[in-house]
Amino acid sequence: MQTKKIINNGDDAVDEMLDGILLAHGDTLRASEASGRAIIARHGPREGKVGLVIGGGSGHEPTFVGFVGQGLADAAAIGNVFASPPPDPALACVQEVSGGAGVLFMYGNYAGDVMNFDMAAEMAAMDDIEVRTVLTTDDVASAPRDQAEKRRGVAGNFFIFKAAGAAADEMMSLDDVERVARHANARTYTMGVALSPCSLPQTRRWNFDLPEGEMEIGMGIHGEPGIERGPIKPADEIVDEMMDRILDEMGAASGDRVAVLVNGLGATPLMELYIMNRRVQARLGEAGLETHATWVGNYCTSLEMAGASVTVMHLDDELQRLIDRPCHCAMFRVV
Amino acid sequence: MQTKKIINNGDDAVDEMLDGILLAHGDTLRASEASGRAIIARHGPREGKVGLVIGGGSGHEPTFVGFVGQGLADAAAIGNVFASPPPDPALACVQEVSGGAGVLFMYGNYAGDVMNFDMAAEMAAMDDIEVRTVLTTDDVASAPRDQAEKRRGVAGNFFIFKAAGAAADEMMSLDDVERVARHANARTYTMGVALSPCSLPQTRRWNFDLPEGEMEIGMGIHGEPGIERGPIKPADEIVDEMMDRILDEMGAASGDRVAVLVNGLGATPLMELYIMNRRVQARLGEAGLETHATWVGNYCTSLEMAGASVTVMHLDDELQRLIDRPCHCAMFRVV
Amino acid sequence: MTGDDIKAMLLAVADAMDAARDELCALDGEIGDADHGIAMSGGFGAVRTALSGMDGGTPTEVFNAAAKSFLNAVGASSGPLYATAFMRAGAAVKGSEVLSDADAPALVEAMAEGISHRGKAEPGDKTMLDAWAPAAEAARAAAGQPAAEVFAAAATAAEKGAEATSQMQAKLGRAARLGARSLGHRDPGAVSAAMMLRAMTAAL
Amino acid sequence: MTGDDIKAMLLAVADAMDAARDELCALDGEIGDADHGIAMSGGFGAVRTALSGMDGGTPTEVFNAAAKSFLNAVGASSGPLYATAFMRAGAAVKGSEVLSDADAPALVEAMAEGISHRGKAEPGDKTMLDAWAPAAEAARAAAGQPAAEVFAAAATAAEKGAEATSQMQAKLGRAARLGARSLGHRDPGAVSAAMMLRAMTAAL
Ligand SMILES: Nc1ncnc2c1ncn2[C@@H]1O[C@H](COP(=O)(O)OP(=O)(O)O)[C@@H](O)[C@H]1O
Ligand SMILES: Nc1ncnc2c1ncn2[C@@H]1O[C@H](COP(=O)(O)OP(=O)(O)O)[C@@H](O)[C@H]1O
Ligand SMILES: [Mg+2]
Ligand SMILES: [Mg+2]
Ligand SMILES: [Mg+2]
Ligand SMILES: [Mg+2]
Repeated sequence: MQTKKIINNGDDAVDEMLDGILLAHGDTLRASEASGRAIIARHGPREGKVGLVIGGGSGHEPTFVGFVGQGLADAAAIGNVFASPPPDPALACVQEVSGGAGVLFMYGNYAGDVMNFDMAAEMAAMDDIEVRTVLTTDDVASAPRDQAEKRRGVAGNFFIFKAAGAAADEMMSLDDVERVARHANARTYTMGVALSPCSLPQTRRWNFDLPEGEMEIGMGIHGEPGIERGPIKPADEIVDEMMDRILDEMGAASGDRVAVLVNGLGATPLMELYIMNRRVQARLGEAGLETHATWVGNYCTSLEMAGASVTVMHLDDELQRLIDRPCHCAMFRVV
Repeated sequence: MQTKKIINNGDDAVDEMLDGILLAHGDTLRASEASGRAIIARHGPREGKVGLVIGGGSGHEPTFVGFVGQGLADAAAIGNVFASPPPDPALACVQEVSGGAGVLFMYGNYAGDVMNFDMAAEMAAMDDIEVRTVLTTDDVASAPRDQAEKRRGVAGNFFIFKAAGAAADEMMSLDDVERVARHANARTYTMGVALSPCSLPQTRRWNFDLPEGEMEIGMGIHGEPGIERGPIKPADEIVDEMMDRILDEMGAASGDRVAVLVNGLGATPLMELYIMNRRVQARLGEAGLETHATWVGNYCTSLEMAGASVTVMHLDDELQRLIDRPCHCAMFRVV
Repeated sequence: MTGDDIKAMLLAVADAMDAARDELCALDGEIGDADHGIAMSGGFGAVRTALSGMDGGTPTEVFNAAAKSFLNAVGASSGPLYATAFMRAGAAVKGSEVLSDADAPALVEAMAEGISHRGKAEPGDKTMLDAWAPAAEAARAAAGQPAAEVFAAAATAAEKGAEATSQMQAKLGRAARLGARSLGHRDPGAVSAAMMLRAMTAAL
Repeated sequence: MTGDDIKAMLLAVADAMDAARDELCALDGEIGDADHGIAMSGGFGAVRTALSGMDGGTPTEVFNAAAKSFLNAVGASSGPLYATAFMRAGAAVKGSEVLSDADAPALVEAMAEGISHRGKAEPGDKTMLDAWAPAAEAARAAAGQPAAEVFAAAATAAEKGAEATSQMQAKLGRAARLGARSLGHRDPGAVSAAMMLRAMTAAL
């Protein structure tokens, strides 16, 4: 039996979604003429500004397309579900947003994305556009600390893109935007938990098996296996496991400030996310940390997967300023 | 076997959620000292302004608490999951937001809510605060047209509250805010479809049965049975059934303007909502209607139910102005 | 019946509602929103807490305390309905420290009236009133008999009334939009009403 | 082998990938993200469309058209890997209108090199290279034999290589973080590589 989805032909899902997005948000977004999978901010790119291009597979909405807009990303290259976009839309993004000051590619650290975006960067170099790349690697569960560069990029993208987008919006140089992006990535920590699987529009079968009563801590946003599977625990215990790890990695001093994202994977109600936030804040408070800002909601999803992640960004003055800077995207605003 | 939820004790879920909400959004929201279930906008209520109090059962977040803030509702009375709040928090809301110009209660048309809010209104009258009530009845599937006053209030709340909140923010009189609220309600039409059931935190059992491969058109946001159950259809066919009914009820003339909400019930990914929006806009276009504004996302949920609803508000100049007016709520902003 | 006897009756109801919680949720799931057991057991849990913390008290004071605690814990449909029922019962025996057998029918009738007043349901609408109205009638008919007989007659009538709701089409409450689809299902509020009267009877 | 023969081989692969779509998705679901069958059948579907619209063409032109259409339809990991493989194969036989048996090993070796160059995998990392590297070796060893024999040897070696991936711990790709949990599962990319070579062989 097929999983339940409100779609037409599964092969058309991504393109029909983009149609629906452009119809809803035509005031802030448009498609590139060179590629319907290159979505450009109407009010972002400009002369002399570093262009920020993000992207990756579909199925994580509002990541990536929802974070395109003034003050955040200038464009997103959109792949098939859970599949990196090919080089062409990424190249189209570069050409649309290049303001003469260089372009930064930012995306999660996955083999397919690296190969495709690298090919696009090589093609852009032939057009004499300098493209640099910063990979996000915030998923602390996905590799040990001494191999942090192998980690996956997950919901922390939100903070890392936001900081880099604000830096570009401040008209920083490519060197500085790249420095900010690397710095933001290094100070962003995410842990996730999955409760139920997702299914692809084209197969409509469950991507993996997560039996009744069980959860998996550390599972990736495409269902990549995590670090521990076992019976579902109370919310506070789940959050404690996440926060123990995050606080340990972060090594913050009492009095330091953080930004928090409690993110739903798709099928988990806001009620549960806010119950998690209650414990997150208690743990941060116990550690003497000050929460500067909190976001709670579905920011980086895995189709209809149930579960959630907690991201903490360890702020400093510069990151705080950049996180606070207004931005106007179709699916996210800071005012 | 229990359904999977990230909660602690089910009986504490609502209060722990509110703790988490206040921790995340303390700059815009606070709890009344008289009742922890009365959530007040920090920047909304003021002298001479009609106070707008909304409310109802929990489990529909961001409805109701997420729509409290400057320019929208001044307070929300929060009940247990799927249960009207008792009179006390509603009365506390009235006392906190009364600016001398009267208070308007707005909530969905459910027997329990009516009884509890009416009791609160009677108590407020003893304090010499005039409270009037406008019930929302936007769910066109829930009663035939000649009994429109018996219909349930569902996702259309979003538009109806928004219009009334903007009217109060414009410092309209109680008479006028009430008129606007009734007018907004009369011009707002919602149809929903459910794909899978939800479960209450206290029982952790599925609330109803919706077999593999089946959907139910017209199901209510607490799982109240709808008008037609059958095999899942393609997105375009589902939307067509909804839009046929909505367009028929609305009776708009070519050239009229509308606002659109494509709302997820909790477990349905944005991808599917945008695919629906594509068809919604096509149907509106065929009918010669102009879409002034579109919102897509989870605005009125039913815990982890999968499904979606489409709401169309038939605008006129006044409603358009009110819908466009800026508001600043914890979980919703217009800028 | 002293205030303490009324307390004992209400505490017995609290235990009965805890035991029936899942059954009532399941009944409500068929035609409503699956939470009636939560409302009843949660509401009477709050009554239990309030009455446990209460030293002495007249029957009227006990009913008023029950009304208030039930309402504030529950809201929903049951909250105002039972809060009004208890306040009416308290008002019906106002001034008495100890109730006689002759007060028993008045208590049941007052509760039924409170529910009818608050909910504005008609008999046959498929609500808890379809248990409470026949219960009141049976209690009235049993006037003159010992209180235990009066309550027993009311409970039996309520059980029959609750049973009969499965032949009714809902006109009020969440099930109202079901039309013919509500046939064949008992109304959860009517079923819990019968359980309540049966538990009260047993506690006498 | 003319350009049309190459087309026939690639169209046979497209049919094979359609047939294996669900199996490859299921394999990918065990250690990856369950979409490898979609990528391969979608990618070769695009190749089919591109080649069907192509009139004539040299082997190099056919390979280049396949590379471009596969890449643009798919992205993912498979896209750049096979696009590079096809471009290398096209480059290896550049200038020839008709390929001889002696060109067959060069084709397989070029594809393996392309995959190795693009993916930077080492043998034993549990990727499609663990099918392509032994395939290239077997093709080289079969040099001098008819093209059909060369491809058959490559396919057999790739099948063995794919089988052997179940004993490997993943070092690259989505499965890389699985460590020992990837043991016992074949790599989906290696399995589809073997199917590809087998379909090519059958089409010759
Ligand atoms: N207007 C009414 N009059 C009398 N009883 C009512 C009325 N509306 C609802 N009820 C009763 O309330 C019961 C449902 O109670 P409950 O599930 O606790 O509340 P809710 O409907 O708010 O979820 C119904 O089974 C019915 O017996
Ligand atoms: N660096 C690499 N070198 C060679 N093959 C790789 C590499 N990374 C991944 N692969 C292959 O790609 C396959 C997965 O392809 P696919 O599922 O289509 O893409 P994705 O991993 O992006 O979902 C793996 O099974 C593996 O064989
Ligand atoms: Mg993939
Ligand atoms: Mg309820
Ligand atoms: Mg109920
Ligand atoms: Mg894959």
